[in-house]
Amino acid sequence: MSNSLDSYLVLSGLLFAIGTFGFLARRNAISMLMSIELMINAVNLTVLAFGAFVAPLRVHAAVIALLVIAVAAAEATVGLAIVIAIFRNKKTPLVDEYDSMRD
Amino acid sequence: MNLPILSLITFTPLVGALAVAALPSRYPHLIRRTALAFSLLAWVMSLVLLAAYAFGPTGFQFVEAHNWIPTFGIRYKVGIDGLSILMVVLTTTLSWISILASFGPIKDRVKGYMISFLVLEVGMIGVFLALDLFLFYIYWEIVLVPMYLIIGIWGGSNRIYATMKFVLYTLVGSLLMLVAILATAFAYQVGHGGSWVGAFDFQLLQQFAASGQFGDAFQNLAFLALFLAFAIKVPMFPFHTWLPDAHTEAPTAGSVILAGVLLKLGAYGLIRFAVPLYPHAAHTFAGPIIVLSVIAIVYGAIVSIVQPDLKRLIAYSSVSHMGFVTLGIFVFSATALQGAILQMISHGLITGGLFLLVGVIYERTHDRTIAKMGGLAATMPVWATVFGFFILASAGLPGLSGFVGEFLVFVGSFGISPLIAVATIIVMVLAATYLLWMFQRVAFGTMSDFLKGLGGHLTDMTGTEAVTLLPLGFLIVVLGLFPSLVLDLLRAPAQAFLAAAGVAVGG
Amino acid sequence: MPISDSIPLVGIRWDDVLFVVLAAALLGSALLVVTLRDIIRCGLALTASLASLAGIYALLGNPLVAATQVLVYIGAISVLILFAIMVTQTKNAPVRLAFQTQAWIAAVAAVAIAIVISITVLATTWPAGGQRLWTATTEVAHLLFSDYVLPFEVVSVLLTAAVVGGVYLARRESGPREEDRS
Amino acid sequence: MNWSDIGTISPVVIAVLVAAAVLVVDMVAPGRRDPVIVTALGGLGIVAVAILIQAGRSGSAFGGAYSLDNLTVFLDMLFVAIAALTIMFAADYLEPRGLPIAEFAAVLIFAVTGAMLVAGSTDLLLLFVALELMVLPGYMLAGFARHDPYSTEGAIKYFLLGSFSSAILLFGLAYVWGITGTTRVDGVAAALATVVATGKIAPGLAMGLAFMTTGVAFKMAAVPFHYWTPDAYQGSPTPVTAYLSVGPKVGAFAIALRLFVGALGPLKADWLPVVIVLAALTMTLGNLVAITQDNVKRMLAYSSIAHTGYILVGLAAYAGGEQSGLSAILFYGAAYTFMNMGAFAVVTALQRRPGVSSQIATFAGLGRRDPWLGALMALFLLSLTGIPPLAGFWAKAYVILAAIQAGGWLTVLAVLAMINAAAAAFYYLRVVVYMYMREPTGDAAPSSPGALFRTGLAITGVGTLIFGLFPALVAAAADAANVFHG
Amino acid sequence: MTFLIPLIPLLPLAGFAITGLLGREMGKQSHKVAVWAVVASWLVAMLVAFGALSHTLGFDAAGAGIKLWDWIPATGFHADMGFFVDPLTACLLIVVTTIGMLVHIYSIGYMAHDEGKWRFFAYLNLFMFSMLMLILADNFLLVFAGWELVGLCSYLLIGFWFPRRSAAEAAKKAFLVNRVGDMGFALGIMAIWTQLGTLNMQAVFAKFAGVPHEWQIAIALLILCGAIGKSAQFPLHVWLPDAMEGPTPVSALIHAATMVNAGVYLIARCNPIFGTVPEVMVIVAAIGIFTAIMAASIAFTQTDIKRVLAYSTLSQLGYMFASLGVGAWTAAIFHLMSHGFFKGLLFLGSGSVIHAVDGEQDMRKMGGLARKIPITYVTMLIGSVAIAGVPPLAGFFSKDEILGGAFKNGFLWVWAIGFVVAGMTAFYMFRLMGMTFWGQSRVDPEKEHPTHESPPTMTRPLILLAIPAIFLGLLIGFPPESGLLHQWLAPVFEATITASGRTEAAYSFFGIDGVLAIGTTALVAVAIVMAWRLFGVNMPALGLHAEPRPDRVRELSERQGLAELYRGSSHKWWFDDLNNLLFVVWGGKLAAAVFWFDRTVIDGTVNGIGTVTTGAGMRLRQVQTGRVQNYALGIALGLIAMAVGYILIAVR
Repeated sequence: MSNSLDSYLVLSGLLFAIGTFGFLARRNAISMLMSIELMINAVNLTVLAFGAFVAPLRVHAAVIALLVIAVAAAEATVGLAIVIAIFRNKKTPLVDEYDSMRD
Repeated sequence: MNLPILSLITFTPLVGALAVAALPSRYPHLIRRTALAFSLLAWVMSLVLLAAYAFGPTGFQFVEAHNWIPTFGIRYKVGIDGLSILMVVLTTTLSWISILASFGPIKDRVKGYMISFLVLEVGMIGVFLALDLFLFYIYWEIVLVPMYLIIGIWGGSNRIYATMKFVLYTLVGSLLMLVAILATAFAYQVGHGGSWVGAFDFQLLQQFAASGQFGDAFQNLAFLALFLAFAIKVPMFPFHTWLPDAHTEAPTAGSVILAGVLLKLGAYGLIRFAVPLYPHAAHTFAGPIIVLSVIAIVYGAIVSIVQPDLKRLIAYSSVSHMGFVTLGIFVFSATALQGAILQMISHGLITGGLFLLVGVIYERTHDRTIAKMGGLAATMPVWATVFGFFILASAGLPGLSGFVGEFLVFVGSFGISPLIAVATIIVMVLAATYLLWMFQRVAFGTMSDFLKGLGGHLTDMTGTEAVTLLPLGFLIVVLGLFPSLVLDLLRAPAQAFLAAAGVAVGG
Repeated sequence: MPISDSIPLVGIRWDDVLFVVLAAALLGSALLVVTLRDIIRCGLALTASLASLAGIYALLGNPLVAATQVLVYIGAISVLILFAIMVTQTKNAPVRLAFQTQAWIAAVAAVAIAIVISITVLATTWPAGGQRLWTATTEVAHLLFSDYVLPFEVVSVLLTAAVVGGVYLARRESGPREEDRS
Repeated sequence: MNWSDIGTISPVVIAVLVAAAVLVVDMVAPGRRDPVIVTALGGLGIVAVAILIQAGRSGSAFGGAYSLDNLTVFLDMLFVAIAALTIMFAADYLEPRGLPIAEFAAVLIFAVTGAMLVAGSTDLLLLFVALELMVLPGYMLAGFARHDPYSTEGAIKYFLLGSFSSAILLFGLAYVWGITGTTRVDGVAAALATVVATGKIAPGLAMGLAFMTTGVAFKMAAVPFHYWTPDAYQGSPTPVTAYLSVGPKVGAFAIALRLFVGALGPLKADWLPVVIVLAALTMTLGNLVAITQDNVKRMLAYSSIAHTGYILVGLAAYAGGEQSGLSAILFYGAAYTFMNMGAFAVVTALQRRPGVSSQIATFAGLGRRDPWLGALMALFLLSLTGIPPLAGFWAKAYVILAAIQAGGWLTVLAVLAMINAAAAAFYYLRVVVYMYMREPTGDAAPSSPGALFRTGLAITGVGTLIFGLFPALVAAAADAANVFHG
Repeated sequence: MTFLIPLIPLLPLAGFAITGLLGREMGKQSHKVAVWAVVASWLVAMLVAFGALSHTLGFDAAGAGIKLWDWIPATGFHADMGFFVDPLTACLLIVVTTIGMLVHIYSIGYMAHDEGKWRFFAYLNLFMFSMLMLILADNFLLVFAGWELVGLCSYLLIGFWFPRRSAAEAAKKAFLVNRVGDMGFALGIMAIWTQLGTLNMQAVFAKFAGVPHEWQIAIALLILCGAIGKSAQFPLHVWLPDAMEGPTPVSALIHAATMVNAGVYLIARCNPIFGTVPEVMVIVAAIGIFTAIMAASIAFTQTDIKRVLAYSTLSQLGYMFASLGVGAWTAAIFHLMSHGFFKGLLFLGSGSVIHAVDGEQDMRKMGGLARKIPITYVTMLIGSVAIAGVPPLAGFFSKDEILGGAFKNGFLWVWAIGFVVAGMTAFYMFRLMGMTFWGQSRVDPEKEHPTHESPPTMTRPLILLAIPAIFLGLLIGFPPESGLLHQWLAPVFEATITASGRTEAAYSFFGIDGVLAIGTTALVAVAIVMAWRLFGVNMPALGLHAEPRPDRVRELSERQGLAELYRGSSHKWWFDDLNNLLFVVWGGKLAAAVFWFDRTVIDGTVNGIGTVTTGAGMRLRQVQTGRVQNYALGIALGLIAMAVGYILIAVR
């Protein structure tokens, strides 16, 4: 099982789906941010799984994963800054209450 | 003569517009006169052109061609034949008349108005001169904007609805036409080994079409697109409902140009482009189009009878009168086609005059409701007489221009199928009904309470107003008695049209 | 003395056991992240799932990434998130629903995505060997600074930009509070 | 990495340095406006020069990760112009609101650097990273008026959905990479060509394609992935909206060119139907909803969705076998940049004084109150409508022509596009109606913008006109750029 | 001398132009130009007519023409601007210019006090121009032009007193009903062109035999249609009585003596056409004779003096049509001429009467006027005797030729009805005379006192017209069927008559013709006496005196069997009501319905598209809830759809 690419890919798929669910279902901005982190990690899992099983991709996978982690960090920084900024304005972290612009 | 006279005529009003734009808006009189001067200049030049035009030979004269967008073979190419020169002269004539007629009524934002009008003139002249399909399209769209502004800014109370309807309706048609034009050029390009050279050139395209190289299915689609665009502009039943609204709300001069020239753009497009480029499709759809034209003629007249508003009545009568034009085009008879073109001109003169006359009344009463009028023949005898004259011209009285055009269409279509003439001849009575009844209610009888309430403001026509109407009346009589002036010019275009249209039926 | 590859009695490979345990931990804690009511616990669950993932990375023969995962994610991002949670917690706010009204549809959509991914993964024949490969750190470093030097530099610019903007946005400052009606 | 590589990406390097210089200048002279603007615009000027020096050359750097070709030059110039115009429009807007120009300019230039990298990247990983560099600053710019609830609300929506879509895109990229075994665009294309040659494509690849398409469609704001657009556009400070409506959009199409045309080109038969459906949905929904809007910013947001639809027609035309579809995309991007930024600039001018809304009523009587501003707005709106001889008309004509040349379903799409364009006239002209056909209401007198702003307005106006009168100028460049390294 | 022909219409046209443009400034003299123009025209016309009838001055038996210019030279269509004069034209010229001139002179007095006198004379001149163009035209299209123009003048003149609502209504009605007929005429012209390729009359007649028979019938019917409209034959007769709203000289000139004859003229002119289609000739005869008796029956009971004359005109025109229909071409023209003079006389006389009683037109408020306006009385008496058909006045000869022609050409039913109508004519004319001139005065006391004879400008034309009313028959109609007129018109009708296979039997006073003439005369005498007995007579010179007996009239009108007829007659057989119902009520409803269709269905569709579009936009914008999670869900669903789509594409 642990030597099959399929199982890792399915695992990452499940993680991605869980992240998606969290993103769709949670109300709190930070919860949604965490869900996105789960999804990005699912991608990294996919990348590393490919790297571990497809010889030519071996080293590339690690590089990609590292860069993705860095991008995720940057994304998280920006996201949290925005969350803090809007919290100052709206006094609530619940994203579904940010609906002053609609239609 | 290498003078680019066509371009000069086209861009004289543009120079005028720039000149007006440069004038400070606190001198409205100066602006008005400048605009008039440039429109008169364009008019004089168009008359010179008419004088220089060689009668007789087929083909285009004074052709100018310059590369514009070589990538696609799009060129600035203009030229005239008997049809276009008439339309250009009609345009320049009505333009200065309209500008002059606006001197009094337009008091607000004169500068913008005059710029709009001059740009409008550029577009209209350009449409009639363009021999490159793309150029034609561009002028076609240029016409739209100033008219949109003229109705929307200087129009009546419901002007925004009317102008939006006008623009949207026209745009739907013209954008589909753009698709068709591009497709046509592409078909030409494919037929010429992928070279774009000449792909938008009307003359080359027509040769291409004449050699039967546009497929039938393609022709049908392209023709329908062009037809829709032109039919909306004409406007043909059932695409006509923008017209009453636009006419009712437009300022007087706007209505004059709308009826006098803009409606002709559609008919011109049908004659110049739609039929010669897609002859097979034109024959395929001729039957339904004739039926629509007949419906338009009778329907427009019937609806006119019950109109409560002077302008609306004239607008619906335009639907009826323009029905003759489309009918005359699609029966494919030289007689009917000449009649149709004559009808285009005479409708421009007559309806233009009628709108000017309604404008005279509107200036004084600020109302156009027929029911509120009455007895004007007693208070404004000169106006009533002139109004009566134009009404009779509109009713197709022999000896005036309207009669010749309509009769030629009648005779031409009678030769194709007597049924058409029989179905439409009733309009002789219907037209007289709505026109005379309207005239009776407005001019005859005793003065209405509404008019009495206005007191002594009902002065008869002023000198300026008379000057605007005089040339129209003169031309109506002259063309009624000596239609050969126009018919001689039209012989060659009519032959060319039939030759182009005849391809699909084997000559 | 090397430990045998598989569990002696059952015959299941140790790797597989480890994988199953880590996968279960990963999915379980991920589920907790998206379902727990208390957002602080969510944050802790996230840390747990990221840690499990680091284990899987190690299992996949990528200790460098696993280490980075621990350092960057658990060390930095999670802490950042927990910090943000602290900042944005409203003490006096009543207990509110953690889930949107559309949670059920979201669940269906997520399941659908999971099914789509799983089916396509299983239906695809991958050009893959059946053996996990080990990745040496030096190779990674070499590649990173040759073929991938440009993305690497770009990421650094990205981080700079994020810091510049992030600091500006999150900075507490008594500026004019002009509300624009947009 | 060697000096020639640095030379090849010199515009990008210079751009980063300019961003840094802006921050340094602000540190040296805190809160001063003019030095920052001079630095930023001057720096962008240098970047432009650097780009122009490269014009006509081609080559690649960093082992094929970055490629310099006509497309790169064309798009880079466009991005620099966007950045410069945005700064010109922003200065007058930010100042009365007490928002710092330095951070704004720096973040903006970072974003544009990302966009420029996107334009030149021929490596999937670089493409993703560059994309993030392009959009992340965008999120921050959207929330730049950080005390304004609308601005921050728009920003968080933009950010959350943007990150979501980035994750989706990344997931797709991972699969394509896993299947093709390379991140280089040409390598991917070569691998996919063999896949196509051998027959069916694997389900895994199809899924990767789906995720990637979704991600890119989101960045373009194609329906049904457009949801972020209206809210982010409406909430953002208006100069930012101007930037967002063109910068990331053109960037997204740059991705489409590099990724779909370059890397996924061999699969174009597979993604063609998807693009057709997206294009049809996008322009129709964008226009239909735009018709109902009373807020000009929001209306222009929906209209930008519709324009995405038109541009997608060009992409579809390419996939349908017509190379000129790509020129059409580029021409459209350039024309759209000028007319749309111009339109937003007029909105910005009106909103220069804080507290002025972008409701359509604000425009009432503008033609009389400020004839020049009104005339310019009318020009931009007519161009957006597609009235000749303005830039927007040629843009549409190019796209339609390409679609017609491709034939088949694309002809239908062309017709649909034109019907849409007619419907769009309704809402564009509605603004003209307010400007010229209604009397002003309230006190919404525009405060006359500064010289810099007026220069920007003049550039957009002249651009809209020149592109319209002499489309061949841009068309030639677009044609040159339609064949690129990929 | 053919170059003089254009002068005949152009002189009045010039008069119209001058009077129309400057008339208002000319004030009291505004009639001068107009009158002199017509007088000059009359002189030229007489010269031309003399030439044409005597085949001198450049005219030959077939006539002569002059072409002015190519009027409509289109490809595939051609019409000239040209004139042609032959004996038939000449006869019409005599009637039209003479009566026209006299009416002009008469109008000087009649309109002396009207503010719009200049306008009136301008219109009259325009009418003269139009009418002359109609009869002089050498091609059908030009005839049609004149045809329409006289309709226009009729419109203008009927509506001359436009503030009167009834005048305006009547004017419109006249124009519209005429146009109904004109539609047919226009179609006929088109048919002629498509069948023959020319509109020149002589050319058409020469080639007409070659046209397929069904087209011959169609063309004849269509021309007949036009003639019916202009000559107010059933069923298009409804406009003529209403046309009496116009000033009386107009009634005399247009609606009795000239314009209404245009239909008769047209059919006579087209005798080569009608001669080839006997089946249409029967229709002509039937319409004519039916109109004759119907109109006469209505004239019995009308009380408005001008309306009686109007119905009388209808009736007499019916005679002419009947005459044409039975092939008595010359007789029709003969009656046209004689009727033109005596009916003109009667109308002008009635105008004089009305003038005398200050505008009163109701005969029940007249009576005993013979003494007060003697010249009018005498001249009108002459007219009445002439129209009644008392020998040897003009009406006797012309009417007798018609009846004789009908009888001898085998149209016994036409003769029988015509015979009855002759009696009816005499009766209603003497009813008119009795009610107006004899018996006791019933004039309003207020108007009684100033009653006086009209000025000489009015009475002199009466006298001048009375002369032909008396002598015309003897002059050109005697001996019957070989008189001067027959000699004149022989070249015009000979060919047709020969082709029809009939030779006009020589008139035999002591044969059948004499019997018919005596029979008719006897009937007329009886009818006159009946009228005297009922409505009175007072002719001391002849020793005739009888008091009117209104009670007897009332009793007769209420008698069983007659009451219904009386009611029908006095309601003009309900034609106006029928027209009102058909065209005003139902036609109005139709137009309103079509307009409703235009607004709701066609424009409704257009606006509906707009509404649907906006509605769709409104629906779609609700997708934008403002909540990020909803958006994300949308993206996720889109993603799933996209994935499914791609997978489907991949496995297809």
